[in-house]
Amino acid sequence: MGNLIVDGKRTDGRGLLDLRPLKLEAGTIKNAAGSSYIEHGKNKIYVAVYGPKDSHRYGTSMEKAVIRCRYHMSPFSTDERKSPAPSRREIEISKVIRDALESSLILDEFPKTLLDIYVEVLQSDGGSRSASITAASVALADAGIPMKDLVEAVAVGKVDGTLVVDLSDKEDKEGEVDLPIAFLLNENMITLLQMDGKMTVEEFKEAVNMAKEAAMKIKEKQKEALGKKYFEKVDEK
Amino acid sequence: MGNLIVDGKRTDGRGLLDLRPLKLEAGTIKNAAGSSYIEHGKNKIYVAVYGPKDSHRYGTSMEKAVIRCRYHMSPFSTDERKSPAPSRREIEISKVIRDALESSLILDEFPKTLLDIYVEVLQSDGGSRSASITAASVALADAGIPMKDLVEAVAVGKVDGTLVVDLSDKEDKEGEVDLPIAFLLNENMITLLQMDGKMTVEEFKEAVNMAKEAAMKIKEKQKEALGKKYFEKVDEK
Amino acid sequence: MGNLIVDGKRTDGRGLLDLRPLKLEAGTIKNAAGSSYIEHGKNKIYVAVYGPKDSHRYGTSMEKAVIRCRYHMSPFSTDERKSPAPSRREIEISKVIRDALESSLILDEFPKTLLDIYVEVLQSDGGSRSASITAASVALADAGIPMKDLVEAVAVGKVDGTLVVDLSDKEDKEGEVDLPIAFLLNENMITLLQMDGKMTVEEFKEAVNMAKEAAMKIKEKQKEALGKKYFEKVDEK
Amino acid sequence: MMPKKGPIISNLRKDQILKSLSEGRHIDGRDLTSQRPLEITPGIIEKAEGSASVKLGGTHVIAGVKVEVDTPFPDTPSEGILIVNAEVLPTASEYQEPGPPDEDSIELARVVDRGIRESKMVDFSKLVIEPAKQVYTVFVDISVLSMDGNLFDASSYAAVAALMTSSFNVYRMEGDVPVKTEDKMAMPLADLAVSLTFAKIGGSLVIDPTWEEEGIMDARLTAVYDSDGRLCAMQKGGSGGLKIDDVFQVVDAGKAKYLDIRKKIVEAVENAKSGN
Amino acid sequence: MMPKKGPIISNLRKDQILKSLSEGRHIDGRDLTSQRPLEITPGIIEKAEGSASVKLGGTHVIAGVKVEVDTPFPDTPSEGILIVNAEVLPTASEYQEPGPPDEDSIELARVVDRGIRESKMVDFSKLVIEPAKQVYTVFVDISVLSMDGNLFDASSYAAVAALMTSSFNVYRMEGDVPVKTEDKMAMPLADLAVSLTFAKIGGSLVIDPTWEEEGIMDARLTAVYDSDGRLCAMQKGGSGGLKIDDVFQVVDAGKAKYLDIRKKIVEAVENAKSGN
Amino acid sequence: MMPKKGPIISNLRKDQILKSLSEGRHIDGRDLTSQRPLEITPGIIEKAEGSASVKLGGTHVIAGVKVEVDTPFPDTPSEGILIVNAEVLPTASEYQEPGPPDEDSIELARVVDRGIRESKMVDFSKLVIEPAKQVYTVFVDISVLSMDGNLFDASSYAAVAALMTSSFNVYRMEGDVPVKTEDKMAMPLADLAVSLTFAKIGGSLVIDPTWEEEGIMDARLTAVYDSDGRLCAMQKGGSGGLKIDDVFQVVDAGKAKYLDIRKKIVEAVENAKSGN
Repeated sequence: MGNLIVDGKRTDGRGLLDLRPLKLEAGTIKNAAGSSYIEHGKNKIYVAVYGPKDSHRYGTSMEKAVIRCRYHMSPFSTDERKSPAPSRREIEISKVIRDALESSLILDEFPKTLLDIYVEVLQSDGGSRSASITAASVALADAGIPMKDLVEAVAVGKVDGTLVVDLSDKEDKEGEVDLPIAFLLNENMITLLQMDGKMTVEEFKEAVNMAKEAAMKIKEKQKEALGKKYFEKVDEK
Repeated sequence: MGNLIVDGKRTDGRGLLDLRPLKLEAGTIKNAAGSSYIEHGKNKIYVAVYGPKDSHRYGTSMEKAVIRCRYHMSPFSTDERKSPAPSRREIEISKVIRDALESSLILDEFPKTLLDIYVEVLQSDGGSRSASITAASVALADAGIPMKDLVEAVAVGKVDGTLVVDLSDKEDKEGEVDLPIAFLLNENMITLLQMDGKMTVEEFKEAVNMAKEAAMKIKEKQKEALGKKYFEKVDEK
Repeated sequence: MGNLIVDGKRTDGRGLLDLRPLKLEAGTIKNAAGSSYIEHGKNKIYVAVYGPKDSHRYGTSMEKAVIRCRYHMSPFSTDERKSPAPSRREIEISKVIRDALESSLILDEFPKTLLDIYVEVLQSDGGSRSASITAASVALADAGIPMKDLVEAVAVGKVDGTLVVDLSDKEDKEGEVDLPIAFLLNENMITLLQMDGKMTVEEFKEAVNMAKEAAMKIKEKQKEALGKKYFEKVDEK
Repeated sequence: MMPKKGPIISNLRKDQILKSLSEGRHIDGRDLTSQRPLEITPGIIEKAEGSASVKLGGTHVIAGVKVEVDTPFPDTPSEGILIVNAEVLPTASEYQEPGPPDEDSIELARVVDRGIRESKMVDFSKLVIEPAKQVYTVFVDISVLSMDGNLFDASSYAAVAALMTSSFNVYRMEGDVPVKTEDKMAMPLADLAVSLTFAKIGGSLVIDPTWEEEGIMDARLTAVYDSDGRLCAMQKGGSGGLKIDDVFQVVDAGKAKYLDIRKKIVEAVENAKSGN
Repeated sequence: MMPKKGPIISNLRKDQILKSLSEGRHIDGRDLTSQRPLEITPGIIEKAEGSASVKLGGTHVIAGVKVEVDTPFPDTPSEGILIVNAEVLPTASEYQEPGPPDEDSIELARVVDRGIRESKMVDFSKLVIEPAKQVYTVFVDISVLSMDGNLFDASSYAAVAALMTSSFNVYRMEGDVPVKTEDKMAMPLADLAVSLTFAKIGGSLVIDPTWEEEGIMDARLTAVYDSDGRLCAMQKGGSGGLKIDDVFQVVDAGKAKYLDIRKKIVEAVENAKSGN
Repeated sequence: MMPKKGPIISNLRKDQILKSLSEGRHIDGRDLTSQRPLEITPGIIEKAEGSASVKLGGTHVIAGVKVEVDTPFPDTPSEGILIVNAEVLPTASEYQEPGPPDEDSIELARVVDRGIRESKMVDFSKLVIEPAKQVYTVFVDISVLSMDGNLFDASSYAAVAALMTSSFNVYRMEGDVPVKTEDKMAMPLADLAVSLTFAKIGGSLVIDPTWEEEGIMDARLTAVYDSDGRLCAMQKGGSGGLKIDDVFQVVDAGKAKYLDIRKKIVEAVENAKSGN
């Protein structure tokens, strides 16, 4: 402990509550029903949404669209080359991303269908699951899936004993706590919550509130990306 | 050869025809249609039966229930940790267990259904396939599958040149012959028979007869286990 | 470069345009709809054709039979033992063989069916994909699948700077170019073409013409094999 | 990729469960803050270096510990290795197909792993034979025999109790080769992780959900506490969300409860040890 | 897990087969104790260290032997290694899907393996380059090209004949590294395993069942004999049972028959060797 | 094994495409010998040793290069190793299922590999740390993000541009162990492979087919040229055949065109390098 925060500044110069640079685009993949691209820190992630499409497969429901989600990292996305086969980490993250998004969507209009969300991490940095959720929600909106609200996610953490927002890779690895959270803000809901590392119950509550503030900022970026796509389309006419 | 039998006693103190301690229970798994638990020597094995359930899967039959069987060892069940993926040995044993049980059952009442038998070896010792068959037959009875008779199995073997009943792990590994056999006693039928090691045709016949005697003892344990479950249920009322 | 061709003769004594010994048989596998066996150089390859058979599987077509093809090498077929699991090379060759054969066949009489072509290489030598195509076409004819013409394949190559026909294993490995080609001769069509190694456009054209001459010779062997089977069948009556 | 099919709860049954919860009772009669009967039996697998059977209501889980030696990871040359695997066996329910671990089994293993790892329960620095050369690898394998909800807590208790009763053969380096000795060492432990799982069902927040309750819950939240009551791992599950206030209520309720469970684990372990 | 689909035998055909058997004849005209024509051709795969083609009626099997060097198993430092694999190829019948070995292929490989291993046919003590360091690993791979019943015997004969005609390059240790020499050694053999398979169909006990007969049989019993007529491996197959008396009849019938087959194998091997 | 399902082109659309081609235009308005807009952006993945994004019309491909050290293959002790993998991601189209590489992805990887390898573009003799002991292994991984036809050319350009902008840490042997240094070396290159793909559709031979065009083509032919305009790899695809004259026409047309593409690749690489 000791050198990740100096004079209230983090190793990349950010203040405790600052987000890393975040760039979001909607409509990035030709064949997809909806798609997006996010750069958040060094994360570079594409998301494509396909469906809802009719399916007679085992596992569909008479009551709603069933969501499938794959979070996948390209072999060159990490410092050491990653095997292209899905790791246990990728399988778990695919599941929690699906769980983080489902409650934002209104799926009962689409019984007996499948809705596929494909996340491809071309380059990974701290907070890749959070960035994936933020981007996937934009891709779902781009696909016109009815939703209650956008979902945005960010990792809060504890570094040198201090709570900070939007962990970098270095902070994630050398810090004490990593706490990724996703919000459905207009319902005051948490749709993803994981935690690694030790903190008191009081610290935890403070961290959640910090994450919520950050999520509000991210939501603006989501709206911008969707607005820009709509605006440009009008422009093209 | 030489030190597995001393003064007519085996390394664990048993006589040539003695079974190892054997404990059997029926009705051990909540969700299963039928279930059982066996301790035989150091073997500790659970069996669950599910079905018969309707299925449109490829492989079902218009004439009878089709049986599927999985024999599986938990990773901690052996001296060296076992990979959880099914080995070729486990796949072969799954097949011979299925073949050992099928002829005891009356399956033509259940066309187009599947009957699943799942065997989990929590701890393995000599004769784990035999103990699995003995337990699985109890689980099938517990599930109410119509049957001609219970099936019981035991390994006979040759150790220090002498035929003995119910091989221990040490006798299996250091002895000359391992001969697991399953019986459908009221039809005088053999439903499993495998052999490794050298013996004359005459020794083989003697060994089969010894196994049959042992099977009769095991059948009593099976009946006890089923009776106890029934009795306790009545008791609970 | 330098010792693969001496005085116009190749290491196995052949001239530049000579084929290796080639033996073909039709009707070699009991259960198959059509089958064949080829020895070409040291290649020893069996082909079995099953179907067309009705199928409701995903992937069938309302317009024609769908072909499936597997090219597989037995573990003992190579100098070093080959793992029995399909390699990426075998998967690619399965695909190009399928593509090489399909255009010779008239498949629109068989909608919603599958036609399976199984190639087993018991011993491999240079040109095993070409020999497989030559043999598979005979097996398809033996199965009575309607066809425009037989397909035959051969590898031409460049060795010591010279173009030669029907590369041996040694020439394939030590030479400069390997160019396997399959022909549908009566349509003047090429149905397989792959190339490894460097040659000019002019050399390439000359090589194609040399391959065509060789294919004509191979076609005679195919006809002989089919004729012989027919003749022997008549003979048996 | 895709959520697994589970039991279908009829609307009638669903209404019964919700009504019971709204009256402050689980459908099995417990009050909302009580766990089902918990039975922890360490030491049942003699061939394992440590083991425990845990029954939590109708859920039955076995954990086994095996210790092997291996080269350490390059970035942690002076630490032993922990590998947690879980398999929901096809014995557990009719919805469980045999095969490689599905996403539920993988999530289960990873959450149990994080609870153990992040609580710093295992002292990895004492699992070293020779730094950068050979360390102990601790495998914790979890076999779920019977499924009746709340696998996370049952599996966590089984893993923790198995580790607490583990001992294994010491290895000594002879040149570059690790050689097994007859000496035994106990698993080096520094803390104790206690997992507590809550579910949000209808308007109620309840502890230790049954499988039926999980079938109709909005969401689930698992919180793992160290011996000082600090949070050391969390995992939200289920396709619904949780109000922020619900989350805060869970972490408070867990903190009020964890010492009870901790005591049950410690007692079971001590009984097993004194029984030896 | 689940039995594989095979050909459906019509009731008419079934009746024909049973009637023929009850009159003392297989449906192909053989008497009940006669094998189908057996053709054993060793040496057909020049790239293999040993090989054999076996045709038994319409069943056609190829076995190939490859020899590699590897470290021995820790518990048998002074023994070579034998690995038997089998693949029922999709060429063999329309019911055989391509893919990794199914339970039938695995059982086939393991029964052939046990016959060879338990007869002590291969002298593993002579397959050692340096004890505890490097030994020979003998791979026997079996490719079933065509299926017409009784794969166990056909595959066993092919494996045995391939081993009997195998020879391979000797390795010598140079320091810790095994180096291939130009010297050849023959596979060290000490016995000869002969497999015989019987089927119980209706009331009849018959040798060498065809695929059609296997489709309607109650059960199958394979017995493997060493050179002295002792049993060294057995495997019962099929979903039915066998009366104890039937089993005794099989082992007696096999003992009366095995020398005939042994002779055919030995002759084929000697012809192949003298042909070289 | 079996061809993959792709988009169904309606008869109306098919007629439109064919009519357009017969009038000398792709359906997107290009003339028959013009590629779609090509955008090559090297260096987009900072964590990779080299990378490039390639957009060719609606097709979007990323290639990344990673360099590791490993023992060389026994038959090439003084050469580094090249491994090319490709995955058509499920993002690319609704017909692409997630899972291990299918035959299309495998063919794609192998054709890109052959173009690079056979053009002798990478100088493997300079990828050696110590002969017979340690060499560099160059992984080229291709992720197809978006599918609109002609994956072979797009993937090849991406792989080539990624290699041309690659540099990596030098390793030095310390005893038997390769140790990473801070020194960097550029990928050693000796040539440049340019891939060109043509399709035969109806009676027309066209360059750079779109996905729709591939859906109705008879066959495809990819030819790869080295810097001197020699052919160094070819691959015919598709279930139809090509007249011999068509094949000759393709290799001539490719030779007339390859320098244009080569120039675009070189410019993109130089821009990226000067941008650093």
